[in-house]
This record gives sequence, structure tokens and C-alpha cells, in this order.
Amino acid sequence: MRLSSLGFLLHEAWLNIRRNGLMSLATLGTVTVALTVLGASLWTIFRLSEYAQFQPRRFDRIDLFLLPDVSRERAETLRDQIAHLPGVARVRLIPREQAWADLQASEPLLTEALEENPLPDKLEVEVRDIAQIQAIAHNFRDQTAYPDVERVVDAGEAVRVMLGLARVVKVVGGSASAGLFIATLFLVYNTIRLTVFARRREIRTMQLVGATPGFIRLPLLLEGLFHGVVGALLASGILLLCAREVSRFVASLRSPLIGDVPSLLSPWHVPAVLVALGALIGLVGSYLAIRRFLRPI
Amino acid sequence: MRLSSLGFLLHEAWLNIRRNGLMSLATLGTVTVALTVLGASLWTIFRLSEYAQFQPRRFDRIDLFLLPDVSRERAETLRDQIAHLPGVARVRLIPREQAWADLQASEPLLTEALEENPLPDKLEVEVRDIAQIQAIAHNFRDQTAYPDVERVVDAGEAVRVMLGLARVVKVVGGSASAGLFIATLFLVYNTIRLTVFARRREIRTMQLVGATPGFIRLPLLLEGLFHGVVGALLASGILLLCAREVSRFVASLRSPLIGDVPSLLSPWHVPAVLVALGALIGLVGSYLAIRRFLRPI
Amino acid sequence: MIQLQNVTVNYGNEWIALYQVSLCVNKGEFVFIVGPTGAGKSTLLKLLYREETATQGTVRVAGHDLNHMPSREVPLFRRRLGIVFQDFGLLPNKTVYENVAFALRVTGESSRTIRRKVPHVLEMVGLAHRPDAFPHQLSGGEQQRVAIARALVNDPPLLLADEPTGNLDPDTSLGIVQLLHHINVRGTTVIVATHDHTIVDRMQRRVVALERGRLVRDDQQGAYRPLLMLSEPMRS
Amino acid sequence: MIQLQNVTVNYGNEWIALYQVSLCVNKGEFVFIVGPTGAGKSTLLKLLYREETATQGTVRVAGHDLNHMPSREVPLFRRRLGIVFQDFGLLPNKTVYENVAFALRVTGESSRTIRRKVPHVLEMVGLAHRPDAFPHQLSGGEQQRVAIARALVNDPPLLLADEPTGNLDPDTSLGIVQLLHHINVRGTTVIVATHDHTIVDRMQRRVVALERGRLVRDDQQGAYRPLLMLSEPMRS
Ligand SMILES: Nc1ncnc2c1ncn2[C@@H]1O[C@H](COP(=O)(O)OP(=O)(O)OP(=O)(O)O)[C@@H](O)[C@H]1O
Ligand SMILES: Nc1ncnc2c1ncn2[C@@H]1O[C@H](COP(=O)(O)OP(=O)(O)OP(=O)(O)O)[C@@H](O)[C@H]1O
Ligand SMILES: [Mg+2]
Ligand SMILES: [Mg+2]
Repeated sequence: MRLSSLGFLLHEAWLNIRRNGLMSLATLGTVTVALTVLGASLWTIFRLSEYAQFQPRRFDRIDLFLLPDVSRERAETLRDQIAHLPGVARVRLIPREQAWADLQASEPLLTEALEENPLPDKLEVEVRDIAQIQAIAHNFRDQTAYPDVERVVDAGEAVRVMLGLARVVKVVGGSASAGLFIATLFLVYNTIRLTVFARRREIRTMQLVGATPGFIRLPLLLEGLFHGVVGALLASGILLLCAREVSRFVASLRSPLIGDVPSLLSPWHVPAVLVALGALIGLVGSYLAIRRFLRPI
Repeated sequence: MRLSSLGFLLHEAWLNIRRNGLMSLATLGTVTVALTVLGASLWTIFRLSEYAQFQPRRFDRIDLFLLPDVSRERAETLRDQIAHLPGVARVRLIPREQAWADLQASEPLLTEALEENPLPDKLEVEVRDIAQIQAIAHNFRDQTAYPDVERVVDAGEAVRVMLGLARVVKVVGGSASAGLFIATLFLVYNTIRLTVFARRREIRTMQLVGATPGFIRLPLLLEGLFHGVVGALLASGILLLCAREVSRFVASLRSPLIGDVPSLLSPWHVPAVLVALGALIGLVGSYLAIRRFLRPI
Repeated sequence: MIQLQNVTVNYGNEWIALYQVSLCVNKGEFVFIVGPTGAGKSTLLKLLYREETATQGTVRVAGHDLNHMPSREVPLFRRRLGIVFQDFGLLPNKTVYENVAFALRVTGESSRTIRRKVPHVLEMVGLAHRPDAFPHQLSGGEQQRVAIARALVNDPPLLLADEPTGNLDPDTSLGIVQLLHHINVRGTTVIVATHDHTIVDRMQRRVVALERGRLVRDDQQGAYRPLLMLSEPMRS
Repeated sequence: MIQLQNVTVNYGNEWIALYQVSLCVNKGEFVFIVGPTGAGKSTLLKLLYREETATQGTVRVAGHDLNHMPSREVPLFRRRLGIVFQDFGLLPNKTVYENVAFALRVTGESSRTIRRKVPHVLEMVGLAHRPDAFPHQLSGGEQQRVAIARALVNDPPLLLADEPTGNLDPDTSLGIVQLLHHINVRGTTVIVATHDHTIVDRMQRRVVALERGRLVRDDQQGAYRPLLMLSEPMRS
């Protein structure tokens, strides 16, 4: 293909976009709306799975409260002994003085009323695999094996809930993402197909005048690409605005846990991912749509 | 309008659907896909908010463990006294014998090892408003007001998390539902607009031959209604199939909590709601789309 | 039936398609509108069925002032016209039969009347054998005849035909024009924009000639070329 | 240049548009194809640019066997033709200038050539003053001339024109046919399907007549009607 032809085809694509006002707007509208929904869903699913994966980590700890009469040395021996158990990642000994100090800092009224430190020494056991936490906690409840341990506190049911949730989010969210991507592609393809359909007589005329399929296709592909990218930018704008509102709202709740989960996604990933998706969807959508009307005659 | 005309217009709508194969398929496809996404999202949001509202209720109870030396009569007095507090819905006294019996039933090995009942009497306090639970629990911790209470256990942070979650789901999910509805309407409208656009010369010819706007509009509205309803039925089918898979998967996790939240929605509400939405969207979409091309000439 | 007074039509801001045209056609007349391509013939007809409106001047058709007709009344007005469009204006998704029937449907005719009238008018234009063909399955001349049949089917008091024989061979053209003549004799006012000099010359009816948007001739019993020019050789 | 041997074209299963037509046209000839409406003239032309293919028989154009031409080669083949379609086939979203230029664009002509050729050919058909109009802003005859200009612009060795004067007045028609004649003299083979008996009679070139899909006449220097019938009165 000659350079002058390429220039012409680019110009051609641009003229089509301008002169087919309604069809361009329709395609752009569909791409924007569909990508906004897709983007919002993917983002939500991604965040949900980040939350879901983060939540159980809050509960990956078993607290062992020791009997009051256990000496510090025995506590330390116990700590080292537990640290070598399979499945245990780390053990920290929280001496009763430190616990008391912490409590004094966080609840001064309460500690003043109590006057004397009622807290026992505590071992904080972190497990390697959150799924094993109950089995491990159960072992510590064995009084003969651990006579020094008075009370075993694990997150129990909460962990199982969170773990289940995380898997649900991962599997269902993953399938939903794939489904949404296909749905978006289909919606855009469908719209482009209608715009190509509206121009089928033109395409036919071009063929009769001697235009090669490539010559007809390229401007249409460029149009698809343009609409995909511009639609993606618009969708990003909408999404970032909405996201700002949502995070303001969530922050206004001042709820712990929510909002303090770090994210791998920075806001500037959104336009990047969406533009990539938009370009892909615009190109694939128009390629599929054109194919149908470029049968040789 | 005469009856024969009405018959004709119905026939006309049906012919249009059959003869504009591609345009019918495109509209139907868009309606189906958009309604599937809308339906899935609404359903998910609805279920999430049911979960979110249900979860805190698991934690709407404060357990008051009484001191071992508190007599049964004092416990009962305390119970009645607390029952009259504002914000308290109900109080149950769990005598230590009953708690022991429950424990023996659920953990026979443990109770056998213990030999003797170490459990104290317990008051289970249900609060009216879950949001107040922490304030109420805090009151019980006042040793001078409640000298008989040894330990107060409430769900603490978990409740605050759950409450925050419930509000997030409600507000964000609500806005998302509204946004999705508008997005779906727009996508369908956009598609119908393109199909009407492809027929704009026909519409013009009809006008020039003396057809009234109503005469031109009615078959197109009927087409929109048809596509809306049929698309909704297809979407319902897809959704119910997906829902079955999802609930199978969730059940396979055997996670407690998940799945045992009762729902106001039975599966047969899905087609009903979707068909209503589809009919609405189809009619409104084609009405808006037609208006643009029925300018008097 | 028709009164145009000093009618000017502009397209866009400067393009003048008709300039200061005044014309009066009585009920029952048969008028040819002739003129070179781009003279404004189609524009004149479009004025009469209100696809275009006059930029200046007044247009009265069948007692209606088309400049001030509320758009609500336009469909009813048009139903009393029969129009043959230069580009045929057939509905592509309807068969020949349905295209013709459509002109009756819009007026709310009963199906019985439609079943009686449509085959009859298809017979008249020589297409009785192809009622179920779609427009794209027809030759140019066949499409043109469908357009003519649709214009005739509801016995309009006023028939406007724009180049109705452009795609027809001489014999078929003559047949169509005789059909129009026949209808005219039964009382319909007929206005035909045409280039077909053979037919205009042969019919010897009123001829209105346009040139660059101006009315330059109006002969009661005219020919395609003005009488003065008859001896002039064709340009070659 | 063109050889048809026993060509039959069916539409659908039974509709026969051409039946056992054999025809040979040499390079540099000028041929009129005449016949009543629906006779198969357009179908014959469509065969030549391969919009339709023969159900039976062979079609050879410029050395290519069109029945067995790979679809990849079709665009290149068509670029060496100039085609005037009966329905004009203009691109509605392109201006007059762009429509004509498009025929050069597809062949990869440089912009400089295009800027030189297009105004020239628009001049030839008398539309030099409206290069920026869109087709819907033109009268029927103007659209037809754009179609003709597009067919002429790349100096095709073979020109196929389907009813190129259907929407033109006699003077303009004559001008166009003289243009075709001129091109023919410069070496282009020209095939014109037409109803315009004045022009056919005047040009005295080869006339091929079709009737109901059959080739019924092939006169080297013919008239629109067979010589035998010249004395016969027109049907009336
Ligand atoms: N929508 C439009 N915008 C601009 N100019 C127009 C428009 N429609 C028509 N014209 C111009 O107005 C003039 C008259 O057009 P009109 O269609 O009335 O001609 P006509 O006499 O019917 O010609 P023909 O015999 O070729 O059909 C032409 O020069 C045409 O280009
Ligand atoms: N796609 C089609 N399907 C069925 N029949 C067709 C199709 N195209 C053309 N025909 C029929 O084939 C016959 C020949 O058509 P063609 O267009 O070749 O006629 P023509 O000689 O060009 O007529 P005209 O002078 O009216 O343009 C006509 O009777 C027409 O109805
Ligand atoms: Mg005209
Ligand atoms: Mg033809």
C-alpha cells in the first residue's frame, strides 16, 4: 500500500467519523457506557478480591493466654517450642507488663479503675496457612500438651467465613469478569455491525468500483479503534469521578478495616487498562462486524 | 384507529422483525446481553445487601458473664432490670447448668476432662439497634453499676465492620443499580436508534405517502416491546443457569454463614422482574429512538 | 387546484432552485413540466406535496395554504395526492403488493378493498405477474411502475409524477402516459415533470417550462421545445 | 474484448433473466443494448462486471473468464472498467468531487493526478460548479452525471453504462452520448444499455436487442427499432 493511500485511508476514517454523526455518536456512546460498566465491575471485583484476601490475614493469629503462675522463662521456652511447630510462621511473647502498658495507653480510664494489672502473659501465634488455623488452635486446647495455656483465642468461625468469601469472590468474580468482557465486546460489536449494516450499500458500491477488501476495511478498523480509545477515555473519566465519590463516602463512614486495605491499583492504572481494553474491543468489534459485509461480489 | 388498522400494525411489526433479520438480531442481542448484565448486577447487589444486613444480626448480642457467687435470684433481678433498659430488645438468662449441658452435648470430650462445671451464669442481651451495641456494652462494663458482672463480651470491631459494610453495600449498590439501569436503557436505546436510523428513508417515504406519525410509530414500538420481552426471557434463562452454577459452587465450599442467609427473592422473581424491565426498556428505548426520526416533513 | 404566487425556493443560503415562479393549475388539467436537468422541476413538485416549503411566496394546493399548514394536517393532505417520486421511494422490505397496498393502509382502507384494488392497479402498469417480488429483485423500469401503481391506487384527485418514464422503454412509456391521460379524463388533475420529448410532443397538452429556476414558458397545447425553436437544429 | 457463449442467468430457481445469449464485442466497438423494460439489459451488464455470474455458459471479458475468476482478482479487474449504474451508486457521504476521486483512489493514484483529473471530468459532464455538493443535494440528472464522471475518470478500456441518460433532458443526453462517442473514438470499448430511441437512432451504431432475456437482434448500424418495423406505427 502506498503512503498516499495510507494518508487517504486515515483521512477517510476521519471523514466517516465526522460525517456519520449519529452513527459515530452511537458507537462512541455504546463503547463509553459498556466500558464504564465493565471498568466499574472489574475494579469492584478486583477490590473485593483484595479485601477478601486481606481480611483473613487479620485473623491469622492465635492468642494463647498463659496461666498467671507461669514464669517468664517457661513462657519463653514455650514460645520457642511453638515456633518450631509445623504450620506456625512466627510467635511473639507479649509480657503482661507490655499488655498492661498498651491497655493503659488505649483505655486509661479502665486501667485506672482496675488499679492492678489483671492481664496474663500472652503468646501471639501467627500461622503460615490461614486454612490450617483451626486445626492448630485445636492442638493448643489440649490441656495435657499445653498445661501452661489457660485460654486459646482464635478467630474461629470468622476465619472460615472470610476464607469462603475470598474463594467466592475469586471464582465468581473471575467468571463474572470474563463474562462481562465478552458482553462488552458483544455490545460494541453489535453496534458497529449496525453502523456497517447501514453502510452496506456503500460498501457494495465501493466493491463494484474496484476497491479491495483491505481498502474498504482499513478506514472502518481505524474508526473502531478511534471509538474504542475515545470511549475508553470517557469511561475512565466517569469511573475516576465515581470512584472519588465512593471513596469519599466510605471514608466518611470512618469504619475500621474498610478502606485501609492497600491496593495494587493506583487510579492511573484505570485509564491505561481501559484504553487497552477499548482499543482491543474497538478493533476486534469492527473486524468481526466488517467481515460479515465484505463478502466478495 | 380502526380494528383492521390495528391488525395491520401488529402484522407490520411482525413482518419488520422477520424481514430485518440482522437488525432484529442485533436489538435482541443487545437487550439480552444488557439485561443479563443488569439482572446479574441487581441480583448480586440485592444479595450482597441481604448478607450485609444479615451479618450484623449475628453480632447483635452482648453476653454478660456473672461472677460465680451471684445467686440465681440476683441474676433474675438483674435480667429483669436490664430488660427495661432503653435499647435492649430482650434478655435471656442462661443458667450455668444449662450452659454446661449445652457444652456437654457439643463437646463431650472437653466436659469429661473438666469433670466439674466451671461455667458461670450468663445473660444474653439482644439490642434493638445494632448501631448502639457498643455504647450499651460499654455501660455494662461499669463495675459500680453492675458489680455482679464479671466479663462483658460483645462482637466489638466485627460489628462496626459489618455495619460499615452494610451501609457501603446499600449506598454504593443503590447508586450502582440506578447507574446500571440507565446504562442498559441507553445501550438498548442506542441500538434501536441505529436500526431506526437504517430505516430513516423508509420512514420518510411513509410520511410522504401520508402515514401519520402514530401509524409509523406503533409497529416500531411493538417491535421494541417484543425485543425487550424476548430479550428479557433469554436473559432470565442465562441468569438462572449461572445462578445455579454459582450456588452449587458456594454450596461446595461448605462454609458456614455463606448461603444460609434467607432471601426475599425466589428464582421465579428473576424472569418476572427482568421481563418488566425489558418491556419498559424496549418501549422507552424505541420511543426515544423513533422520536428523533419522526420530525414532521 | 394549485396556485403558486411568486414562489422562490432557496437551498441553504444562496442556492436558488426556484425564483419568482407563479403558476395556476385548474382542477382537471393535465400539465407537463419540462426543462433541462437541474431546472427546478422536482423542487416544484416537492413544494406541492410539501416536502419543501417556499422561502418566499405562497403555495396553495386544493384549498390549503401549504406554508401555514400545521404538521398534524400534512399526512391527511398527502393522502389525497398520488405521488411518483423521481427515485421511486419504494419500501425495500415490502413486496410489490405490500408497497402498493401501503398507500391504502395509511388511509385505513379495509383489507377487502385492498384485495380488490391492488391487483387491479398492478394489472394496469403491467406487473400483475410479480406481486411478491421485493424492489431489489426488480429491474429499474419495473420499480418505476410499482411507484406509479402506488400513486394511482387510491384514486387521488391530484397526481404528481416526477419523471415517471425515465426508466421505461418508449412503448411502455406511452402506455403509462396513456394511463395518466385516462385518469385525467376521469377527473384527476395530473402534473408530470418529464424529459421525454416524444411523449410531450405527442400528447399536445399544457407545457410549463422551467429554466434555472425561472418559469420561461407556459403553453396551453405545447410541445417539448417552444414552437419557435422547432425548426432549429438540435445542438450537436 | 467481450465474448458471451450461450449464457443463461437465473434469479432464484425459476426466474430466467437471460437465456442462451451469445455475443461478441471487439475492442473499440460502440454497442447499444436495447429492449423493453425487464428484458435483461442490466443483467447483461452486471455479468460483464461480475456483479452477477452466469448460471450457464461462459463470459469472457478482456481475456478473463469471469466464471472462474478468483475473488481476489475481481477488484483489479473492475478497476479497468468504467461503470455507470442504473441507480447511480453514488456514495452518499462523499461530495461530488470525492465520489469521482474515489475511483482513482482505489487504484492508488497520486493526489496530484487526482487534483488534475477530477475537475477536468466534472467539466466534461457539466458539473464543474458543484464539486462540494453531496448527492442528496443534487437533482436526478446531476446525480446521473456524477455517476458518468466517475466512470470516465480513470480512462477505462471498457465502459459499461446502464441507462446513462434516463434522467437527462434531450440536449444534455445528446451531449453525454457525444462524450461517449468521443471516448470511443479514442479507443475505449463502450457498451450502453438504453431506452433512449432518439439517441440510438441518431448515432447509427451497433444495436443489440434483447427481449424476455433472449437476444433477438444484432445490427451493425442499427436503429432503436428494427428496420422492418420502421414503417409500423407505434402502439397506441
Ligand atoms: N437539498 C438541496 N441542497 C442544495 N441544492 C439542491 C438541493 N436539492 C436540489 N438542489 C439544487 O436545486 C436545483 C434544482 O433541483 P431539482 O431537483 O428541482 O432539479 P430538476 O429540474 O428536478 O432536475 P432533474 O431533471 O435533473 O431531476 C438543482 O441545481 C439542484 O442541484
Ligand atoms: N435479484 C433478482 N431476483 C429476481 N429477479 C430479478 C432480480 N434482478 C432482476 N430480476 C428480474 O430479471 C429481469 C431482467 O432484469 P434487468 O434488470 O436485467 O432488466 P432490464 O432490461 O435492465 O430492465 P429495465 O429497462 O427496466 O432496467 C426482470 O424481470 C427482473 O425483474
Ligand atoms: Mg428532478
Ligand atoms: Mg435495467
